[in-house]
Amino acid sequence: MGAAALTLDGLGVDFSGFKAVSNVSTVIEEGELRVLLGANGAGKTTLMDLVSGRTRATEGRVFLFEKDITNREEFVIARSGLGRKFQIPSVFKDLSVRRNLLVASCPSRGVFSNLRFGFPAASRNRVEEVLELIGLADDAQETAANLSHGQTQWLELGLLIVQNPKVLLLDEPTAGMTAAETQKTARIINALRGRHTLVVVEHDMAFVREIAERITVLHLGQIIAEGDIAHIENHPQVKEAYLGSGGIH
Amino acid sequence: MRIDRRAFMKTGLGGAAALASPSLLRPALAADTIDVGVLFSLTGGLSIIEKSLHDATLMAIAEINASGGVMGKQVNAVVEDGASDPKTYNEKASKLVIENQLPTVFGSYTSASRKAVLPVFEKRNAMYFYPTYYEGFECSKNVVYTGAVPNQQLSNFIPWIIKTLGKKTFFIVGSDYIYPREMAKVCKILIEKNGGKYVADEYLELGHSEWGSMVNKIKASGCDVVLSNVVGDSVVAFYREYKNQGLTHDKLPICATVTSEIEIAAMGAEYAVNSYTSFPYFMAVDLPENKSFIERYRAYVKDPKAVTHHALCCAYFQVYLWKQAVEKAKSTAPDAVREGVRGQEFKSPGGDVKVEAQNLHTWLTPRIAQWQADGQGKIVDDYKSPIFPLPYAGYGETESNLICTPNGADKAKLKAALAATK
Amino acid sequence: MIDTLFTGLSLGSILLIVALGLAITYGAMGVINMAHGDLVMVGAYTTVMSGIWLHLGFFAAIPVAFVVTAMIGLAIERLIVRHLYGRLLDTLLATWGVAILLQQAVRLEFGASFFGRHIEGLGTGLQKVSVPEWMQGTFTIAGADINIYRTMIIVVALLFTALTWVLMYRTPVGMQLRAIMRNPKMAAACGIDVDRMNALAFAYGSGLAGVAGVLMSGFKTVFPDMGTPLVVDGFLVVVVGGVGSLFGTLAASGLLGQINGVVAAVSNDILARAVIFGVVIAIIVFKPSGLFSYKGR
Amino acid sequence: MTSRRAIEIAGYALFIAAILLAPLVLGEFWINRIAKYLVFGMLGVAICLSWGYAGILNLGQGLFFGIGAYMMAMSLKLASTTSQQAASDTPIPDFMFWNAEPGAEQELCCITKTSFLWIPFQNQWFGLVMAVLVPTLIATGLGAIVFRKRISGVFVSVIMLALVLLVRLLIINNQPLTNGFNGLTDLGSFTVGAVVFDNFSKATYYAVALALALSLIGARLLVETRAGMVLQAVRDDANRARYLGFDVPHYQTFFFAVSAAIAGVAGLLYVNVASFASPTFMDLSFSITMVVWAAVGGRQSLLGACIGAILINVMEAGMSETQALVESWRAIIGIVFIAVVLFLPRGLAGLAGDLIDAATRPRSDAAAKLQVTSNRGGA
Repeated sequence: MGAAALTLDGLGVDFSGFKAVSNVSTVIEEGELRVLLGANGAGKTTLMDLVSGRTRATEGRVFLFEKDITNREEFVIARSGLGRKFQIPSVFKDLSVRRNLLVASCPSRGVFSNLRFGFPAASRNRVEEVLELIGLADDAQETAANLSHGQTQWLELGLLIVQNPKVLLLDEPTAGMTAAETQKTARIINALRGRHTLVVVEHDMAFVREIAERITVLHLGQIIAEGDIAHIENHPQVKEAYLGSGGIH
Repeated sequence: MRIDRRAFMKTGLGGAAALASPSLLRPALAADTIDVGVLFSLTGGLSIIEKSLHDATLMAIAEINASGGVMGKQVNAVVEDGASDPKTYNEKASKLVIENQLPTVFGSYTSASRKAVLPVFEKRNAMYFYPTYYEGFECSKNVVYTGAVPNQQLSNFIPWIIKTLGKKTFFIVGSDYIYPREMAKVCKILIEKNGGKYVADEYLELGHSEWGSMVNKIKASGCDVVLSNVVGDSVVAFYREYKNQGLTHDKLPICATVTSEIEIAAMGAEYAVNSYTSFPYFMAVDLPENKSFIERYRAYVKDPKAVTHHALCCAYFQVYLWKQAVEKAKSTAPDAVREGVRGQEFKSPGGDVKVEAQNLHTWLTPRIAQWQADGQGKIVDDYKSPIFPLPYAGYGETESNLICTPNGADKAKLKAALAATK
Repeated sequence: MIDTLFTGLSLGSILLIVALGLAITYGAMGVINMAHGDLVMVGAYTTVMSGIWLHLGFFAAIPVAFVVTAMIGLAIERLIVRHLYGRLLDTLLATWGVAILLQQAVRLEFGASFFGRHIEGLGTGLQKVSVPEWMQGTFTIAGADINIYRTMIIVVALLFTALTWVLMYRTPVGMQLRAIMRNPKMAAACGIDVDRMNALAFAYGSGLAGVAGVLMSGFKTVFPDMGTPLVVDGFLVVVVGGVGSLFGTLAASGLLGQINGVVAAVSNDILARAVIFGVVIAIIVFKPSGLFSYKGR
Repeated sequence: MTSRRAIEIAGYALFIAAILLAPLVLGEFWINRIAKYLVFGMLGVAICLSWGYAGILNLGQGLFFGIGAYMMAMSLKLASTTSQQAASDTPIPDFMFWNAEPGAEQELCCITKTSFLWIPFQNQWFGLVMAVLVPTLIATGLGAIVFRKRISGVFVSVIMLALVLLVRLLIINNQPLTNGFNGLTDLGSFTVGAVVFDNFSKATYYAVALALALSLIGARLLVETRAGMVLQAVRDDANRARYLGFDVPHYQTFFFAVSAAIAGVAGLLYVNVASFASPTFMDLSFSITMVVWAAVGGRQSLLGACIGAILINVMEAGMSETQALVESWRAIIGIVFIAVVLFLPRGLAGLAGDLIDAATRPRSDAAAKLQVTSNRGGA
């Protein structure tokens, strides 16, 4: 197994009394694909917010490889190699699909270093590859606003792939997708395996089975179980926690 | 538009032409008429006053045309809208002077708009007739100033307040721009000269209509007279707040330099009864010329309740001064008009007026009126004859020692005057 | 001292009565109605006209003005604003055009001046509103002379605030409106006639402007451009108070009013105004959501 | 090189050629008038840059225009004959005399408490530079605070609105320094060697036309750079941009500052064309009017916004000078504003774009960029 890509150490947040996430510790290794499981309100998205700097943690620390990224600004965290996909897909809706990806492919991030025309061949090629990968090559000229929901999801994935972060947080990448779309998404994600360390929040067990190797189960803001599918599915606490929502199917 | 059909048609076409191609406007000049520019705000905040100046000007032109015009030619008004904005004023002035090549323009109410058009008239040597009382400190050979300057509103006012009313402690209040500040300056000189004193010199944003705090201050100041240089729509709010806070003009009169029939009518006379204003013209001036003037004006604007006021009166008679100047000089050219207008006299609704040959300002008769319940002023004190206009009175300018001369403001004297105040 | 506090209170009440309508149209409906100030102007002119032509008294003008401006507001909503929901800054531009139109309509006496007619009470000039004798003066509390007219404004402003609160929080209509504020789509899904509710709310907000107009007409100057500065003040109050929070608007107007009053008393009105702008900027920078905010549209 | 883009380039070329050749057919007055409108066109560009591309609707652009104007006007005021003949060693603006305390020393350093601030402006180039520098710095400072705090949409608008009114108030109130409400009038002319930029001269016109052409092309190229693309991305979804590692406030501040600089240049040019500066440049109505120009021309198109500004002003001039409309032209303008917002949400440029698209083959890359959803307003 590789080095620790993402390390959470007693991470937690306290919204004036209400502990949405508390004392979460886990180590995600380089190249691993980790699924984050949990009922609504279990704190999955909050946990992602804490890791990606959207919400400030009140306890614990976050390490990206050796680097301490606890409570840094989003763009700093992003630059140090962490990408995030949102539950509600967010892309640049007034730009064409290709331009969306080109923006993500900017070789530098600063204003002044970007005061130049065009993109290096490397980024352009990368963009074309990714267009193929996410299957939007034919819609490259389309304005993102006109894409279907599924396509928008893939475009956002594409942005992340172009951004090429070490660690990728995916918040319900299949939310609201048809079975077919879900399949395709699964293919895309599987294609990312190995190249990126992935953390995926998911409800859809079919999809989880499709991709998961290691699963962490959150309940009421705390980790109650961690292991492979079989381990999780037979975990008493998990069963109990899920009785309300009818257990895992 | 309230201009007669002929002018309407002609200038209407002219204007339309200006739209299509600027150069087409020439014929309007070639025609057997004398064109003059009329430039007041017909839109925007200032139109509340300037519309009436506009009407008075057009009325004078209509009258002149009715009585045979100037040198046998009909006078044709080219009307533009200053839109209460110096930018527009500047642009329209350029149009009238350069595009329409008009040698003479009547216009402006505020100093700000006059200052904005001045460069055009001076660089292009055209004449501007300016009908409003103003702060002085200007000596342009391209402007004929027919309104009052500070010495014509204050020279008798302050002494009269102190001696006749027996009020010695002044609270000076004004709108925050140059005219009220200059009036205040001249007031202070006169107050001290006449053995009075002032306890405050306060200003309020132009167009500001919230007087609660200021009137509180007046109450607390221990003054026994308020000298108001407040202009425009703020005036109404001021007088109303004054009474609403229980102050009465019998005990603590407001003595104003700008409050005119317009504001009195708007606020309701009950708020102003027994307050005073100093102006060279009031509706109440008891002259046959004035009586018929008021009637003619009301008929002209089709409003039986319309009021006349100082600036309006000037806007009216300055057209006649221009007429006389043209007829004397036998030419409408700017230089001819400038020379022709020097020393011109006219029997205005406000009595005799005369353009001072030296500084192109106008001799006017200072009057003090006490406002009555019917919204009219009762003239309680006045000069028997017009007095000399001294635009630089603030610098101690006197008839014998003029700072503004036909060759412009005399810098050396200016410096001397300032040094003298050391 | 009492004088100063009272002045501050009065200033606050004036801001309040102007901002109240905006709190509905902007706060609740996400429409920046730049014509609001000119609806105040229309309210003031309604007072003038109803005095001249209907011989109505000052107070009788209040309901008339409310109805007139509410109708105009309804027209604005039906003809223009309804096409612009969700386009906040476009509503600003369109209603700016409306503002110009209203001013010109009054100035040109609804076109009559073209035909050389004059309608008394309209036109470019200043207008007069006569105020009942008993309101021109003061009464005394604790040795301080209190301005009757301003007291009247304070009372009316608070009354209408209370009325608005009741409408918003104690009636089914209000509940529907608040539902729309929070989530129009959801509200529509729940069978609320969003279209109709918007129209009603906009009309009500405009009506409040009319009431403000009547109150202004009695102690400020009535002329076609009187509205513009008012809308700015009202708008600042609503934003500072917190979009969509009635209480925020109340608090903000009170706060800004007192600041204005105190600063004006210790220094002068010009500085007071400058300070107000400064405070507004500071509050928005450090608390962009306003003093008392919740998520609106 | 798609046809869509070819047409766009042609449009720019045509417009620039037009404004450069205009003097050949225009009379003296129209040269001066159009010069003023070209300056307004520059404001259109500035607004479009911050509103259309950065999604920041600035309701206080007049602040930058006004400051630019005053900086330039201060220099030209000192250059005016009246100031030169002030009968003292240093030139002194006439208004300072009647704002001077009795007995004050009659030198620029100390005639009034604050007059020393004018001293460096004796060099016209100082005024020129400050006219661009000061607005840029203010914008940068503001951006650093406002955008760092992630204030956006209408709140930025309100801050700018309050700020411009605040500055206006202070300028009017500080009469000894600024001549208050009357503004700075009776100015000299900017002079470079033998060339005197008299406000009616062709030289001044060409200076303005050139400045407009440059800022138009410059701005257009700027939004074509990677940074420009990122800026539009930020406008669409600041959060996504952040998570891609872009320092969003940097981009917003940079383009906000550029827009301010253009407005500053417009201000200094206007002073040279109209030869006066006035606090009314900072009236709320003027700042809103600029935005309307941009909206009419097309908030998404620099050229459109520019032409929109010029067009509306020509329209206003034409109507207000048609005697029949002299009192009602404003009402018509009001109707136009409403109509455009309702029926041409993307302004004239949007209309043109659609027509061109209909004519040419659909959706080239450029088209995809220019084809933007109507309800863009930073709200």
